[in-house]
Amino acid sequence: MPHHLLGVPGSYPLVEALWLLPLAGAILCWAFGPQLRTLAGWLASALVGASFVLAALSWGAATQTAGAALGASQALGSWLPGFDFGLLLDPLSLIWTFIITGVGFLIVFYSIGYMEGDRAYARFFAYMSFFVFAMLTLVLSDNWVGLLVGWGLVGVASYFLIGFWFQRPSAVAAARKAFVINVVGDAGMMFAIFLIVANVHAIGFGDVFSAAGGLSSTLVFWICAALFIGAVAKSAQIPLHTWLPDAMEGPTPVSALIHAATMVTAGVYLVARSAPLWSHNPQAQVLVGTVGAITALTGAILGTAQWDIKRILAYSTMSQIGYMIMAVGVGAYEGGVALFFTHAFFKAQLFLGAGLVIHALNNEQDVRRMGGLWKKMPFAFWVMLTAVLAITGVPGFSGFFSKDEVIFGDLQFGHPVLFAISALTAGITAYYMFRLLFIAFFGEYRGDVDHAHAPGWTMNVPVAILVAPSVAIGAALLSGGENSPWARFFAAQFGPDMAAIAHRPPAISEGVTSGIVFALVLIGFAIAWWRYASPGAQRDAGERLEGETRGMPAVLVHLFYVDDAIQLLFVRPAQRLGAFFGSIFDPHVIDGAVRDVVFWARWLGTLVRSFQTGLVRAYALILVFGATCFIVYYAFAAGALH
Amino acid sequence: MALVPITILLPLVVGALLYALPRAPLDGVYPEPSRRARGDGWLARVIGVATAVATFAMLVAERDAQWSVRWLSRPFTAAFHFGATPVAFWIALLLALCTACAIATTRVARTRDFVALLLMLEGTMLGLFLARDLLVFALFWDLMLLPVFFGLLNWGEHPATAWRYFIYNFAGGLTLLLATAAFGVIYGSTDVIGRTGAPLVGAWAPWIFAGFAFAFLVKTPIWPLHTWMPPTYSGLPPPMVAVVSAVQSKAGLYGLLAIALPLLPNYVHQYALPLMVLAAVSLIYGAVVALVQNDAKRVVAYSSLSHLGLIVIAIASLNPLAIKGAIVYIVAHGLFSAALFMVLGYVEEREDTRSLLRLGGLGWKNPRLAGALCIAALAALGLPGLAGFVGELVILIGVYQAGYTWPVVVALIAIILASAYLIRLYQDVMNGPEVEDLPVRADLSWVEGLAVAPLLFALVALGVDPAPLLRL
Amino acid sequence: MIEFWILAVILVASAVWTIAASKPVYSVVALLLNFAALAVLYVTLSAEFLAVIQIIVYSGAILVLFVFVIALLSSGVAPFAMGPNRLPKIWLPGGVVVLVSLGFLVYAASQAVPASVRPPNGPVGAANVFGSVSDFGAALFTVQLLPFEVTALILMVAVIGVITLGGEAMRDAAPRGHERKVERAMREAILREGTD
Amino acid sequence: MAVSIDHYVGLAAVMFFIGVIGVIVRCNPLVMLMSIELMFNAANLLFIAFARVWLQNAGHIFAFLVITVAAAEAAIGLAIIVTTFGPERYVDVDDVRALRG
Repeated sequence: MPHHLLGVPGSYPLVEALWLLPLAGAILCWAFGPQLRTLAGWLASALVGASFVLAALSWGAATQTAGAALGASQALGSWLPGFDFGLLLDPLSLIWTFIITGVGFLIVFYSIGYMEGDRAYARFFAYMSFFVFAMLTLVLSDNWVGLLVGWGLVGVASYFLIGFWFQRPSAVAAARKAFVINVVGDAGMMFAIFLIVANVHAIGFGDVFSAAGGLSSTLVFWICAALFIGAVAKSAQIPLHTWLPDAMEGPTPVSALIHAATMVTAGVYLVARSAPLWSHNPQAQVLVGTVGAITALTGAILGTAQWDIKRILAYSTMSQIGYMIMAVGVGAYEGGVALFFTHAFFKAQLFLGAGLVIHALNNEQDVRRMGGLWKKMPFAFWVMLTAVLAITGVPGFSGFFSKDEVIFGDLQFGHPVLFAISALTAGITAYYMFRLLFIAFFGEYRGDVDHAHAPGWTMNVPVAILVAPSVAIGAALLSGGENSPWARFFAAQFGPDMAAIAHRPPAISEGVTSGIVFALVLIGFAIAWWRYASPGAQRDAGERLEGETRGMPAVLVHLFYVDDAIQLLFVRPAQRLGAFFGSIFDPHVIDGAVRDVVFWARWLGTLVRSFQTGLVRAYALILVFGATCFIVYYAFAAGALH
Repeated sequence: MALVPITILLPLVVGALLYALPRAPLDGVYPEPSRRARGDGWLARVIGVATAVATFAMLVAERDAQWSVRWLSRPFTAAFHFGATPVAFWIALLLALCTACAIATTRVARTRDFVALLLMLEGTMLGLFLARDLLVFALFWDLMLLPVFFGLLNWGEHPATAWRYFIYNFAGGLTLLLATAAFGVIYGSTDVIGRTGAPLVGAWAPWIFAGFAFAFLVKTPIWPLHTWMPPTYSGLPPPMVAVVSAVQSKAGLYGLLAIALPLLPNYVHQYALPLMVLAAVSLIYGAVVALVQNDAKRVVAYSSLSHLGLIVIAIASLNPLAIKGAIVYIVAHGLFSAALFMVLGYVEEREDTRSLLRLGGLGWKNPRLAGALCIAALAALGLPGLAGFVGELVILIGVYQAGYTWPVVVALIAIILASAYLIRLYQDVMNGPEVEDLPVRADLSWVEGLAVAPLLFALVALGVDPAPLLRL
Repeated sequence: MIEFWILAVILVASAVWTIAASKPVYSVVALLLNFAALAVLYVTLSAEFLAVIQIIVYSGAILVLFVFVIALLSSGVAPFAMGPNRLPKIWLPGGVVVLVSLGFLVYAASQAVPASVRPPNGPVGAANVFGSVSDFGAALFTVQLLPFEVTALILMVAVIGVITLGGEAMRDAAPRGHERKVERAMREAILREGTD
Repeated sequence: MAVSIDHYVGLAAVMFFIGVIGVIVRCNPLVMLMSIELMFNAANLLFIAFARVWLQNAGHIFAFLVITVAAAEAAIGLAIIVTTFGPERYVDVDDVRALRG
């Protein structure tokens, strides 16, 4: 089998350092936590920052092309023939590396202030650094097993961080749920790997992609489907999304980094990375696109019914990832990755802004107990406002460009229904994001914290830095259609795959779809304004919110009953079965059978025992009888008797 | 060359000496022993660890050596023939390591006798794994039951457990001995382990296979022959259960790999499906039962049932890749189950309970203990990057390659269940609010830390680079 | 010919008397008669050494032992009782078994090919003749040395057995038992609580 | 009619079975022991008769060994009788049932 090179070997050796620096940070913070004290935060951010610098330096190496090879690769070692491990830096992994190390650096830096005074300060940074390392493993790996290793490690890092405050039972339960659901995804990916190895006898992306043309389309569909189970679990897609809102039990920087910017987008990365498989399989595309679109819509609808500021953002994340998954599913890889890229900035900004508010209000997360915060915390207000404008897709802000590209991608690749769903979702997104902004920052303050304590500069500076890209990076990179810097950057990566997808040019242009979407956004904004920010709504805001809480439809309160269904269909039966086996089957059926053997042995013993009378004379008689039998036998055998 | 028998004899002799030497009379009772008794226990532990480390070193030094003395010439030839096969080498290393780690933190009544028993357990099991002769293998098979039997009888929670353990396993030993004798008579020699010879066929061969298989499956154990295991594992003191679950449960699997597979491949092939069905039942059965157990040691016991079922599936698939994976997983399971039992033992010593309903919130006061339990549990649930994952992945790839899809699906479901019960185990012990009525004792001491560290380190090392095991 | 029948009648009669006697001492006397007749029969069969042994060992040692025991047990108030005769209880199965066996035996013997007794290779009492002491001794200490040594072992075991049985009966039981109880209690305490 | 080996066999058989009947019927251990001696002697008679027939002194040796064993057995048996002889002053083997299962 010809080895298809995905990268130029050995052209950027520093990639190993880039990869391992956060691990060093994690080990140092973990081992020397008590000695480092507050230095742990600085150390961890420094090492993640250094990793970011190395990523920036790799720009040239990662985008180089040499024949069929794109980017840089570095061999690491091999378990067995066919099981070769290595690192790969190409445009796709470079984008993710930028976000992981860049946004990661800002958030770790922000945590220095946010986590101040925590009981396990150093441990937090150990986990955060470990997460960055795990996420880098995931995106830098040049094969599916390495990717799965990263996949599992980010899962466990996420588990640790969700359950970071593990004296809270809710955090413990949330962590457990997240972990188990993510293992469901891991199992799906493992199955994909079995399919791949059994048919291709290799695990490397390059080997598999070059062999993909020879595989039957059914097989490719099943590989894609199995991989997608992993993506569904990790990226909180329907129906395995329920862990993500619960994951907000973790500290806010964790929510910003893991459960908004990076880890939950791993599913997007997976589909984009496997583009050569998806591009040749329309069924797989429809599957992924549909799941993504439904998730986007469901997340948005559920987002309108939440009161916890982080849960609103969590459902918004779920919805946005649904967009991305839909985009990479239908084939709009550039668009999906672009939305990931911009979303990482503005969603991190939203979470960190929310973190400023929560931090200031002594861990208050219920928006009903906020209100009028723009006067108290103007900085947080501006941060949140710009981010909301970005996420809702107001023209000029970065979200506008990326979301446009995603929504238009549906039409471009021939999925009008998905287009309709995603346009509608854009309107709902505007409604719930402005709802959040209006309830929390407008009107009068409804809480009981007298003076909010101001965050230090270590928290404000990273947030301020994030504002710039979330406002401007879309315009800078994504404007210009086919010739945008973004499109040129990814031309070599996705060009052949996107060209392989059969599609007709859409009937309407991108400008028209932008107009439609923007109109829906305005409608969403208007409803939010009317319900929460108009002078009439402001007057009796407290009662109105209570009324809304009471009048919430049960189906939204119970989050479409997904949790209950999982509980009823899987968790309970497994527990019942375990209890039955453990306390009925084992002791009664299996041991019962053994006891039966014992019973019969004892019965036989009692029977034989009755011969053992203790009467010597009886024994003598039996002896004589036995001897006689022998004599008779030998007499017959000798032929003496006939 | 001469070191091979010494490797086996050393722990036996040191153990016997420790047992036979005169001891202090009744002065002081655990947990407040007298100074003299404490000193006696310390000395025994130091000697025990030194002995186990010495066997480890001898194993490494004499990796390929063999040693043989003629035994029987009629009705078949047999020899006291010892020498590690490649698989046995790793299991023996695991055994020496686990024994050293277990002895280091032994804290029971009459420490010296217990250390002596552990050393004899090591010696008999080394004899088993280094045996190149089937008859010697069968001999040590029965011998290795005795230390555990006496351990259960004297230190266990209930004598009935000891008898249950002994009768089940001795029944296996009996069929093993009968099968060995029949094998020897038909084959002409029992000096066959690790040799390439013609496989055994003929009218008696299926019965011989059945005898071997029964012994191996009871020992492993496989559903429905497993009911001796949960009480044994929960009843034994932690140091011994660590060794038993880590290594003794591998005797059956090693038998399947080193005896049944090379000598009776036709029958393994013929009975692959029933074997696989039983193993798959064990896999799911152990997992769902572990899900609802409230005794921490029972959770791990049932998880062992589940995990070892996976190895049997691998062997029954007869796929070379799956068998490579099985070897990795044998070692990995040894490491993580030993670590789990040892750490749970530390927890029980500290809190006087191992009920998941009573424990909780230990993580704040005992971060190192929590870390150790966490790594062990993560390895057990197959976290990528740790050795358990490598074993699972390679096994399942091989099984799938061999054309079996349903066992793979069953195994994946069991992996999901494993994550659920092991995370529950960890969280119920370490996480949650701190429990009022649990005594607060010191975190992992340096001896305890040093005792589990090698196991955890090996898990990480083999998880990153399992090549030495995969290339056997 | 004639001596055989005379001896046979004496043998059977004395044997029946032995098992049917009403007092143990009568049994012993009947048995003595039986052994003496047997010794004579041995002489007719050229086994003179064994005839002598029969008289010395059986009559002289074993039967004296019996008499001694009877005397020992009969000393004191009441004479040594014979005990019940339980023939009526088991006569049916016992009788059937014995008669059937005997019938088979006699029948089988009558069916066998008759072989007459050959004359000896020398006069009774001469040296090195079959059955003489020298002939017997040569065989006993050469070819049959190992069985001879084994009998020594058996006698040794018998001596030890008798000493054990006698010792047990003669020992004063009460204080010894108390000592044992204390010892066992101490051992159990050590087992239960340990020294470490 | 000359004396043949069959006569000795028959005589030995009769003696032996008288001994057997004695063991089974009598409850006095002393008489039982004596019956056993009868059986020994019946066997000895056979050994010696056959030795005479074949002119092989191995039969004599065997008879000699049997006498030795009989002596040992009598010694042990009598010792047992002495130790089990209770205060009721007569011995019935049916009362000694320590071997009952």
